[in-house]
Amino acid sequence: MTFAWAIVLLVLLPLAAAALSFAFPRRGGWLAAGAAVGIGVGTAQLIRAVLADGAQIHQVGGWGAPLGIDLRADGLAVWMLLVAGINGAAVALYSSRYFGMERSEEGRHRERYFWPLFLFLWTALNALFLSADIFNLYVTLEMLGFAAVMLAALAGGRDALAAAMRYLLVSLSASLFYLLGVALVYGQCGTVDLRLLAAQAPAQPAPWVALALMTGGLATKTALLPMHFWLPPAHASAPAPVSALLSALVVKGSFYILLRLWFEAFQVRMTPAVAQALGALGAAAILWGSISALRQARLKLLIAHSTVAQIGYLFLLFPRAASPKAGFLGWSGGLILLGAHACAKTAMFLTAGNILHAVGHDRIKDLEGVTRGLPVSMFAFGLSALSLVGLPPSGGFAGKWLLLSAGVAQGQWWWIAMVLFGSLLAAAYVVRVLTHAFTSGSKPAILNPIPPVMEWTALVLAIVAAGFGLAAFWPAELLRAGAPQAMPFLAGGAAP
Amino acid sequence: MIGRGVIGICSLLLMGALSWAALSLPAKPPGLAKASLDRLGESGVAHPVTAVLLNYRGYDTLLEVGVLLLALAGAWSLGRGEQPAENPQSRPLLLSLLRVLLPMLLLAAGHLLWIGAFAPGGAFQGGALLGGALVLLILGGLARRALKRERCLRAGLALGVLVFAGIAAVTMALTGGLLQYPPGAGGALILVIETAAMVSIGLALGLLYLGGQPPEGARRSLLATPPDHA
Amino acid sequence: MPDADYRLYLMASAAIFTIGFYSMLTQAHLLRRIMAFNVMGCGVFLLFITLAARAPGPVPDPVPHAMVLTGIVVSVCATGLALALAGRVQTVTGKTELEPGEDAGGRSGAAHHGSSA
Amino acid sequence: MIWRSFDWFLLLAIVGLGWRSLNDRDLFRAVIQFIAFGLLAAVAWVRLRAPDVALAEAAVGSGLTGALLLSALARMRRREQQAVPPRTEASE
Repeated sequence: MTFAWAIVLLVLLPLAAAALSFAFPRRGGWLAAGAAVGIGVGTAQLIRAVLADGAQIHQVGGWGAPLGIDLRADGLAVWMLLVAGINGAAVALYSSRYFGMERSEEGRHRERYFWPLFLFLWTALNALFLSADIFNLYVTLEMLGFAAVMLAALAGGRDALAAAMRYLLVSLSASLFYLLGVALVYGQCGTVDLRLLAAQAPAQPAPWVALALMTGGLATKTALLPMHFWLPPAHASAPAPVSALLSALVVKGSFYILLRLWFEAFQVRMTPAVAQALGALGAAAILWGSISALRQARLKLLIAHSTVAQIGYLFLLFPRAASPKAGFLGWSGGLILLGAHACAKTAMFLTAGNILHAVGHDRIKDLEGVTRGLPVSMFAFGLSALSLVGLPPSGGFAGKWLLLSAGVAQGQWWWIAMVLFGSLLAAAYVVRVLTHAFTSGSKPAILNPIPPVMEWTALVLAIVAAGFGLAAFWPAELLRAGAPQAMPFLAGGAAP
Repeated sequence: MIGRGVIGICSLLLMGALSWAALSLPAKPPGLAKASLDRLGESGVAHPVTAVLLNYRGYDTLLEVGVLLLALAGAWSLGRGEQPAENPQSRPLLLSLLRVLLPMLLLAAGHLLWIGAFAPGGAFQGGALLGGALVLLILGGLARRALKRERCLRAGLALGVLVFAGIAAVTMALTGGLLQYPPGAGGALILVIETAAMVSIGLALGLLYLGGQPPEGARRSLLATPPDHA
Repeated sequence: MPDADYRLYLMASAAIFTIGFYSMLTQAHLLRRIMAFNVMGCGVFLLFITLAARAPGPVPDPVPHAMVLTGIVVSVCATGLALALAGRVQTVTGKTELEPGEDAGGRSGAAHHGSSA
Repeated sequence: MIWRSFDWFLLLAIVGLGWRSLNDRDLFRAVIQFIAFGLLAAVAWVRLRAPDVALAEAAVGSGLTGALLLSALARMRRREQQAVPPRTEASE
């Protein structure tokens, strides 16, 4: 029963709030606040239920899979809901002031449309994390994609519109690849339910092609190298709170489906070769993303390229968790890294928004003296950089440490070198920003004052990211509590 | 930029893989045809596709009605669209056509909605006809006043999502299951949902034709494209 | 009406999807790329419907039919949205295609910030 | 035999129209071919015993999408003719 009401709070409430905020454009902020409170309560209840009783299932309409759609909350789903909830709430709080700063007709227009699009985005994320049905996941994926693209276009400039157009075309094509895979799976197995697919463990050729199509589509949406080209322009040219949502949450939606496919529905197909290939792409993304982040002249582009690199880290989860030895270390490490990256990236983009608004530009070499004008924001940037690089006691440190431990246990030294080298590169690009910002330049050229809420929201998230390593045992416990039966080696760490 | 040749070769490989996979599927697929017919009696409607859309997989449809509203909100977020230029020569023809076509379209939409319970048809097809009717009205220049009443349009557009989500929440309170209709009430609830959804679908599909928020009269928005009267 | 030769339909679905995909990558005009998306979608729908028709029993499987109906509505939403966005792109940049070099990201930052003061 | 050749004809026409609609030089003709493509797809759905989908495809996939494409094309042509100098900012 807890789960049933949590669904109402997590999906129906934000959906209704989105529709209402479209019907009553002036009430958007309040509706979002109400939805955020509801989502908070729902997530908290669900976490308690999963920790107490393990994974929860709800059969929509009472039909049950395969005929109906099943919703499911396990440790992984609840962890993703929590990450989305924290970042979503922070962005909502920040946006309550951000869009109001511009007192023009254009600014009002933006604010009016931000709220319904934002609420649709949140609905889509929550529905995506709860769904156990690959066709239902397609619908949530489309909702997520539309909302993300239109939020990215909200900035309205030349760059933003062109980037959003490209993002839309890429996203739509990728969705069709996924849907084609769903059709093949249905033709072979007669069901689209993740758990039933896991039980069937089909070995015919069609699911291989289906899996390849779906992985291609989802990896494109996650912006895994070499399909990352659309991400930096779209993420960098969007309004700051939107950039935060895109980098912190949207790319993780499709990543989550990849985890569900490879570690649950088609677990039998998870051969070492596949795991190593995905991991190798991740490693390449770390290198390419970090090096191009180093070469950026603008802060927002630097942060966007850093997202490409950090997505690479997430894909290191595949070779680490797929191994029967120490698989759970890699699994929890990757997912803790995901949460830490989300919080750190949101904090960074929000900080970048503050800088951009305060000094009117985000050219890194002209940031001298910014720290004097925006001490809270720059402190937040420094703390989130701590987590991005992976210094203790940050969440980034905990995640990387677990990934490294898994690598050590599996005797894969090459990957360990990769993680460490990536951290060095990350240190290089954040230090570049910090040295410029902390140099006491000629004048702290602050043009516009920043509302305190916008500075402190970024700081709180940065503190979460930076201090998260101290409580890293908790998400590990959560992930273990509700691990699906299809992932036995993840739950116990024993060989299957 | 990758050359056309490389893309062509990749496409041929893709086509080969797809054909191979599709042809390797079992000739008698293990689908849900039997299961959905066996339980049709419990669904409240007699047409299997409607049963899947609004009962077995009604949750998909709920989210999809949301996607429709989202698409329209997204299009409106880009600024105001344009009233299509009128062609004074074809206008009388269009108007006389409308006089015949419009009542027929509305009747057909209602008919499709009603027979959806036991025959091909339903909210989507009915909504598509409504959307078509709205496009014709816009083309004939007859929807100008209606398009100015933005508050009503917004309410009508949101109606489908709100009614659907509301009924989902009520079913939760009554039966403990999301979209699990109380025994015997399925048919009626589905008709209510479909009616509201049809109105919203029709409005959304018709208004997407404008390519943005309905054009404003005197007051010009900053985001509007320069008005061009032919 | 005798049953169709479903293998033909399966191969046609692969061909249609591929044609759409190829044109999505090779065409530059936004309108053509939006149509290419629709053609790709049609290929996917053809696969679903053929699978439904092959189901054993007197009537086709209604579940893929419902999925395709959902897919068609999502497609038309996507088309409307993409056309509106393409229109804005043309108004602002004066072009009906995307420049290949824009990814390099020479200019960035939310452009509207420049004007706020 | 008749049905078999009908299937061949239908599918070849669909594939051919799909290709032409995406590769025709003239955009207006391309859109018209796209609409025809959608209508033939609706015939294929009838042939595959999917009347619901055929109805939706004819009304939405071909009809409304076609109308959207045509109006978008008209708008694009008009903007091209006006040849407004490209504006750099959304604001004026």
